[in-house]
Amino acid sequence: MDPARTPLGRMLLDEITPVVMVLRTPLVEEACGKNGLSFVEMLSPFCSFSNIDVPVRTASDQPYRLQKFKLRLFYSSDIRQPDVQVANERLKDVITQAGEKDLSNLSSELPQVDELLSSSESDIMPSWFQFFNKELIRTMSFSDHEAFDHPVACLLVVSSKDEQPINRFVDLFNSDQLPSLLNDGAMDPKILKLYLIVHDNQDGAPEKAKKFHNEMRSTFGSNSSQLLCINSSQGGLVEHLQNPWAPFKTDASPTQRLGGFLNIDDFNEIKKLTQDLASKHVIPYMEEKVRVLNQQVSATRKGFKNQIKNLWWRKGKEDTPDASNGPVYTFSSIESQIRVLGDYAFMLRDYELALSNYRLISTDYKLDKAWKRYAGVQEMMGLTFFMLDQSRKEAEYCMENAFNTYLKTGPTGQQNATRSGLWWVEMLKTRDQFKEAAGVYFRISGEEPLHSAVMLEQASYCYLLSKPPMLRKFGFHLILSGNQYKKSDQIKHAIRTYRRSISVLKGTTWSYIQDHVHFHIGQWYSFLGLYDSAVSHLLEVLSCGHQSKTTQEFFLKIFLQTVQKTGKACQVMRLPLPVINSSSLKVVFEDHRTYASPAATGVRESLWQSLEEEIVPSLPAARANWLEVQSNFTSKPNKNSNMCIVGEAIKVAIEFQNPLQISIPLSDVSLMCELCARSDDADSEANSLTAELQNDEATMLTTDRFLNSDMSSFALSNVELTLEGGGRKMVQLTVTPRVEGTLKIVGVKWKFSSSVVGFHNFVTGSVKKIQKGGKKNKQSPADSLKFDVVKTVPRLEGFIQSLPEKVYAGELQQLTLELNNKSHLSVKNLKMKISHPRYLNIGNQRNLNMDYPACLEKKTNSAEKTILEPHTINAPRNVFLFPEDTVVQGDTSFLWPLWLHAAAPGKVSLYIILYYEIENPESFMKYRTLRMLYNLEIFPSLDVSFQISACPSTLEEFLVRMDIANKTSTRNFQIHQLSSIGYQWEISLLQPTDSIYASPTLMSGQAFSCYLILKKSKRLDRAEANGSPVCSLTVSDIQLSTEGAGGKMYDSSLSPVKDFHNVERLQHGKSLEGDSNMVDFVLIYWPLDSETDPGVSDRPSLFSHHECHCSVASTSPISWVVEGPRLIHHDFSTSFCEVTLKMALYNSADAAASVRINTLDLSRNGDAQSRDESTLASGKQAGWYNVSLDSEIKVTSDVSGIQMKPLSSDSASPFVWTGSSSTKVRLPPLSTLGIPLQICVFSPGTYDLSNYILQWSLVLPDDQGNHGETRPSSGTCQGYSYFLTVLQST
Amino acid sequence: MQFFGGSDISPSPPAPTAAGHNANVMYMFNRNGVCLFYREWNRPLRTLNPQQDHKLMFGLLFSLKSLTAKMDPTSADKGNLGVPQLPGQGCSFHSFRTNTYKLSFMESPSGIKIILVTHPRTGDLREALKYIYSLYVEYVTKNPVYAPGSPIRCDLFNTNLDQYVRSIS
Amino acid sequence: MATTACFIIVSRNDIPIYEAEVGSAVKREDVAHLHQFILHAAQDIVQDLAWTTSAMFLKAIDRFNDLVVSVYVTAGHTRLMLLHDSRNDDGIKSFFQEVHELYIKIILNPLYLPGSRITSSHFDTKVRALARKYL
Amino acid sequence: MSRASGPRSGDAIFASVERVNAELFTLTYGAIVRQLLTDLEEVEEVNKQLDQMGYNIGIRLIDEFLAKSNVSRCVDFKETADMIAKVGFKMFLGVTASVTNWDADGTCCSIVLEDNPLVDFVELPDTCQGLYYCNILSGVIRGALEMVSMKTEVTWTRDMLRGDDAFELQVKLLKQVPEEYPYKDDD
Amino acid sequence: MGREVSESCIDSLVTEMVFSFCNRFYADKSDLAARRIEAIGYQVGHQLSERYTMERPRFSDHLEAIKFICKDFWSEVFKKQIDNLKTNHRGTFVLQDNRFRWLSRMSVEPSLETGQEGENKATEAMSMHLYFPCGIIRGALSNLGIPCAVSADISNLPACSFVIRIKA
Repeated sequence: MDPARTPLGRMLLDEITPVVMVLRTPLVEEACGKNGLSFVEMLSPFCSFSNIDVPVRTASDQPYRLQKFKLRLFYSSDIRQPDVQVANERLKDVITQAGEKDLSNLSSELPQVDELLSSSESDIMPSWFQFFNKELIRTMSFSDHEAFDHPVACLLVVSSKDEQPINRFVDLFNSDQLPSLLNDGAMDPKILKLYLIVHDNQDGAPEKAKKFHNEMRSTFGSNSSQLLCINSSQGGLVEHLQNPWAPFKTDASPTQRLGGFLNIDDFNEIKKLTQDLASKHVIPYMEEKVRVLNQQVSATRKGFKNQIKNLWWRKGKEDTPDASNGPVYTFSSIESQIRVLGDYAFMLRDYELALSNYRLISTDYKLDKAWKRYAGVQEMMGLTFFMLDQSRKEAEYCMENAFNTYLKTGPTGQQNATRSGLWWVEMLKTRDQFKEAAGVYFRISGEEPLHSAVMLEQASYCYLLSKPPMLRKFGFHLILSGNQYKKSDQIKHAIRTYRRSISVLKGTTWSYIQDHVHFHIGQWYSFLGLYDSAVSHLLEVLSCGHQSKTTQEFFLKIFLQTVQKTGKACQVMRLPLPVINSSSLKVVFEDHRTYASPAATGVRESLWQSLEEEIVPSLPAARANWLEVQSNFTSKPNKNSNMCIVGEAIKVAIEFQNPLQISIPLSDVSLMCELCARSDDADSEANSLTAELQNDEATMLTTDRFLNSDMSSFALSNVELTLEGGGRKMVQLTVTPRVEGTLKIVGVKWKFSSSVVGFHNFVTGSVKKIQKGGKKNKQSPADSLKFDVVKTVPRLEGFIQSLPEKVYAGELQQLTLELNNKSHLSVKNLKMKISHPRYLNIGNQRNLNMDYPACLEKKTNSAEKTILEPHTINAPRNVFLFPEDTVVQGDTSFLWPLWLHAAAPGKVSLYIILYYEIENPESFMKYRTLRMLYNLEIFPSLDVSFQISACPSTLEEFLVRMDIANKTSTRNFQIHQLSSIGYQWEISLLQPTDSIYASPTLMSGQAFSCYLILKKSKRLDRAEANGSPVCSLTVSDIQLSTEGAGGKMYDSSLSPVKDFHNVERLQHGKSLEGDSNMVDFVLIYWPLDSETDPGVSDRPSLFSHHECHCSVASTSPISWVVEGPRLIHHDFSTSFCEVTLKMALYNSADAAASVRINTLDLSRNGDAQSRDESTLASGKQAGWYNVSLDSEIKVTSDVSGIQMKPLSSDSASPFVWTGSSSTKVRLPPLSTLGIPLQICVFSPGTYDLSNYILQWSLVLPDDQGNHGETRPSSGTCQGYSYFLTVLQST
Repeated sequence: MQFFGGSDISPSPPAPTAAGHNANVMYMFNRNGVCLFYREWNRPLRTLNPQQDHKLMFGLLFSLKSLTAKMDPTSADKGNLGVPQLPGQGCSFHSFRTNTYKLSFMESPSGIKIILVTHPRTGDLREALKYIYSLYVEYVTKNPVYAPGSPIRCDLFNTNLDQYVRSIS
Repeated sequence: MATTACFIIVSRNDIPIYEAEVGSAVKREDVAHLHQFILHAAQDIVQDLAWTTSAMFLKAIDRFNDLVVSVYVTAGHTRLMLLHDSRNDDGIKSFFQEVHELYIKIILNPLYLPGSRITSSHFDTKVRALARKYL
Repeated sequence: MSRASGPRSGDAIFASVERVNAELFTLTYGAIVRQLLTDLEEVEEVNKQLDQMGYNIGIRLIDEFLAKSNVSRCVDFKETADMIAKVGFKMFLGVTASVTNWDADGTCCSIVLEDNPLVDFVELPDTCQGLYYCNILSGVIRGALEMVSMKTEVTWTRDMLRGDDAFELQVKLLKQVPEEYPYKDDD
Repeated sequence: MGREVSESCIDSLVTEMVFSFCNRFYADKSDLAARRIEAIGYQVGHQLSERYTMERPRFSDHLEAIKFICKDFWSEVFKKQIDNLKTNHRGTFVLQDNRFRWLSRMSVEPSLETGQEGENKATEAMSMHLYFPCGIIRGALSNLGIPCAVSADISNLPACSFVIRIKA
């Protein structure tokens, strides 16, 4: 497009135009003053011509016509560099005014990015930028290093009222009020002069003026003298529709009427005057001047010779006074003339000529290091290129060059730089190089805050306008300028820029940026007293975990101060402090299920349900905590909401989280609820009304109301807490409905540092659903926060009295379950289930009021065995039904005994479920359950183990080795008694008690072991006789210590010992009716010293250890003994000696066995035999030899001396088995059989009758073959050694 | 065989001597006795409905296995007759022959049983069965849309099987 | 070593997922936001360049006063941005390359969800070590 | 059954089978774990599901293992456990595992992995404490063993992701289930 | 790192994943299952592409990226390249793999008695296995800054062609 039409073009045509200096007498001003105008002002509107149409010839006689043209009129007094201070003041005012204007829309809505982008440059940019820039440029005018501001002509004006106007004209010019430019020789004092006489028609007819005019013509030449008559209109009431002067009156007050006395004739006069001022004088003069100068220049400088000369000459003069702006050039100097030539040409639009001359001169200045002038020329070159609209590169290069060079030349240069910068920017803008333009703006921003603020802001808009828009840069520069505005306390502008920047910075996660912006806006707002806006912004920076502690404190301080300034207690939706962890939301309420302790609520619902299965008629599917997945809502009256009871609190746990490092105080933490009462309720409409209000502040209203009004339909708990830095706390809140209806928990509210109230809506912070096992739950969080409040029903509270947390293993304690019924209704049909009957068992009413452990003592203090009736040994029912008639009346409490047995060391948690039914039929719920949870830690006390081995000497007798170790570190135990429980088994001591061990007590860490004998009780035979399989357990006790309990014995066949014993048996998997080879042991003991470690119960109690299913069966089910004489006197002289022996076989297997006895010949059994024996000894019956020895030692002691000799001398002394050499017998299960044996002895001596073999095999029924039993089904045994001594009878 | 990616697991099938169909029927059972697969190439006589047929076949194998195990003179531990065994436990038969047909049998430790009924004159098919097993692994267990334990419906398996069985002598 | 060096990893959707002041200068609160501003603004430049060149290491793409912004853009358009006042480009380059490798390890951690903050302390220490080594 | 061609070594098989880039495998598994974590929020549940998936995989994988390793009988638990460690891990994951800590009656042992492709690049965030990242492996072993009629219980005793020096799986033989005759003897 | 595992590992893992999501977690809600599976693939692709582009310069245009997927990426993952790449030059690309590994063993019986709904179930089951690779491709591309939609077509097994539509 035509450069002249571009903004820059217009600017240039406006600014770079010939200057006319005006000299006038006061009377002239007076005349004009009548119109409220100065002389210059009066003329100015008529000095710019849209189509003046003057023919001009270029230096090279190319004709062309000027259309647009403009003259700039200045009083001589104004033709000098304006004072920077003043200029800046003016600029400042401009900005401040603009700021005031903006104040209105400060509180308006933030502009959005997209609308910024859509809107055009003009309406993005504040309007006053243009004006500001123009003013800025003006402040650089009339510099001496460039010529376009130098007056081209001088207009001398005299009023017709002056005396001898002619002389006035002369001394007007001669008076020393000429501008410095003319005086100090910067420009040619010989200047084109024009003479004007002004006549005020108010002073009468213009004859006198005409006369003067003629005189002037004669003196100054005809065509350079003019006459102007003004104020032709009488009364000065002329109205001007569009007032031409307005733009030129900076300080125009609208009331004052301008040009009141000027009528249309005056207008035309003035127009004519200026018209031929321009066309007849100024332009021709300049044209002429250009021609003349051009000739001179070409004479001296064009052509090769001249250039060389010029060059050489400049090299010659090395004396450069100051580097900054080189030598002083007088108007007569060729350089000045070239510059003038260039500028004139430029003003006459002869750009080629201008350019060539600028080129010429710029090199000179460069060589002369006249930097300021050089820069000036470069600047003009750039503009010329632009106007020629050719080689943009060149243009920009020149501008940049000019810019940088100016910067090199000190402070004044700075300003010039700014001007050229502005022109440069315009140039770039017209070429849509906004990015670069922004860069230039940035460079001219400079030091002075206000100035740079404006420049930076303009830069930012350039980024916005660049394609594609560079929003982040936009934001950044807005911030930068905002800072500068703040520095030059233009706070309103600062806020404006910052707020704009938000539009692009909004939603970034660049935390520091966010904080910076919001914090400062907030601060500034509060500075302006707009506290609400301030708070709203400060809120954004509250949760700044990433900032340093000090910053956090600072932010917080400012925030709270601002809040105080607002005066009112401000309520904030979504207050970011503290952070509320919505996913942690956990609602616990009690419908038909109630909880004895908070611990109990923590347990998974599924676990409770599994326990409840047998108790509860039909398992309803309400849920204790809505995060759990549930599918079937069948038995619910209202599908999508839960149930709670009037007067029973709903507990809500929610996690508060403190993102800061500083601790924050919270108070009045409570729930926000809506309760819509049933219509038949008293204050229904009030509540239903609240229920309708859905939006936030509505809820905060209602909640407030409910908090204060004590007759509200529900009660809320109120919590205070302090969150440590970075801390998180679960907060327990409750709401207790007081009337029936539907209750909705809306959210939570809290007061932050007792000044700010924050709200959080649960539904808004809804957590996403878990999806387990493909099951989708149909409930939204909102539903799960809705409750049907139903009429009150009785609720039992229960606990176990004095249940210890820590006990020692084996301890047996009596406890009491206490149930309290707070309501007035009574409940019935109590049922109860305990998860671990092994540890906790239910007693019966009887032993509630008997003293323990005395009640367990046996009546008769004898060790005789008792028999357990079969029915007592069946498994303990896992659901305990309280007696039919048990009813817990209202407001009463109910006791029931429990037994605790610390069965095994370790931690165990006991779940107890109590079921009860409500005793009025129309109650909404038929039943409720009470869930209790207790955790128990059990320390090891005594470690007991039993080892059973068959005893060879007698059948059906076993040796029991009992090892006891005291595992505790502190406690000593008194071993009291041992009971065996099993089919027909009977325990007894090997020796009398006192001889077993020194003391019957066991110090901590001490261990000991002893042997006992276990034998079949005789009653077996009878049982066998009548063929019925044995099915009754017998208990036999032995007292291990005479001390303590007054030698009393405890009866293991009484509950609770019996019950726990049964559980123990079950615990080990096997059925209660185990086979008869199993025997159980119960060891009863108690702690000796009453000194106890803390936490552990010290109530009088027994300890019992149960060892179950000790198998008496040895590896082979077949056992036998050879019975017969040990010592025989026989007279061998008469005959050999026949000895008959009896072998008693016992089959301990539950299957019939066939046994074959092979007697071997003595000759054939050699050392191999004995080796077998030894292996036999070491292998099978380990640990029984020594015992059997000392049990037999009395018998054989006296003869041992003799008997060994013959053995050692000749082991081959002959004896033979007589009778059948091998017998086969069939043994029915669990039976004994006697087999006669016979040997013949031929000589006295001691014989070992162990040379026989038993081969046995069990006859297994097929179905048991695959049991994978460890016991073999067949085997072979060596005979035991049996020593027979035969002596020669005398 | 590209499908095995150069893996030499599967024994290359014995070269077909006489072209033509020696195979009559093939069964495949899993450890639970489910008939995963039944395919017949040549079975003129059909008396029973499939269920009974499969059941009978499985029963035959089952008892035969336990019998053979029972009669095993070498092994020390005799499972009682009819007492179920672990797959691969004790001894195991791999084929028997009647005057009209030959039944070859293999069982993987995972309890997959492959039964191939062929012309009585066909030779030792143990390797062949192994190969069929590897076909099963490749085209059935590795078929993403095959649900373990369900009857096999994979034509890739069928085609490869047919092609191979045709080559059995 | 650079006196000022602010290192930020920016995910494709312009979210800073890792920030560290790795310069030798003592960390000052009041410049933290300035650094962020500069780097944040610099992304406008990166955006232009990213699709025009295929080079990963774009050195000194933007400056503010005496601070220079160098960027390393991965194929996934994750931007490793460094604001620095030192001038050793190849040092910076190799710093970027090694951090990139560390970053990939992070990315490959299945439990790290892309675009979320990098919290691994191991990563942090490694990065700072590299900074000491190269910057 | 003929044991002419005895079991083949894991390395031999691994050399012969088709192999793929381990990263694909590792990352796929990782992605699955993460998806589960997001879907079923509770770590316990994730462990369970991973184990279940592993079990299903084991059921499928066992046959390939048997076919390729040419193992013809898995009756002895000791033997089988060895197989799995020496051959199984090698032929599938390309890593060797060792069997240790046999208990007295040979029904319980540990499979130890020094190297485990599943956990390359994995770092457990604090939110996932209690997660057994490799739980799928235990499932696979359980499933595979069940297919050779060994009911087992497999639990992690060491886990590198939790700072241990190796991965250790404890395999406990509960019982060996013989094959039952599936049909009712109605006729 | 040239680490490798047996192909059966990834095969069975993918198989089981699809099975679990379709039949266990999201039984009867196949759309949800599909979304999850796709998401898993997306993450994998996302990571892998980041990994495999480690030492290569950024792609300056879409086609380059797609080519990368067809060549380097595919052969890293499947040890072969895409066999055929077509595009309409308006943001749609068709990648064809003549023998897509993960489907090479997939087969159902052109069943006699299962009937129509059986057929549908089979095809649905098959299509479920396509979400994973589709997700991988989408993840890889979007990590390279190319948001797109990916679908697959298995009208003629074992060939499989993936259609990529790049979001403008």
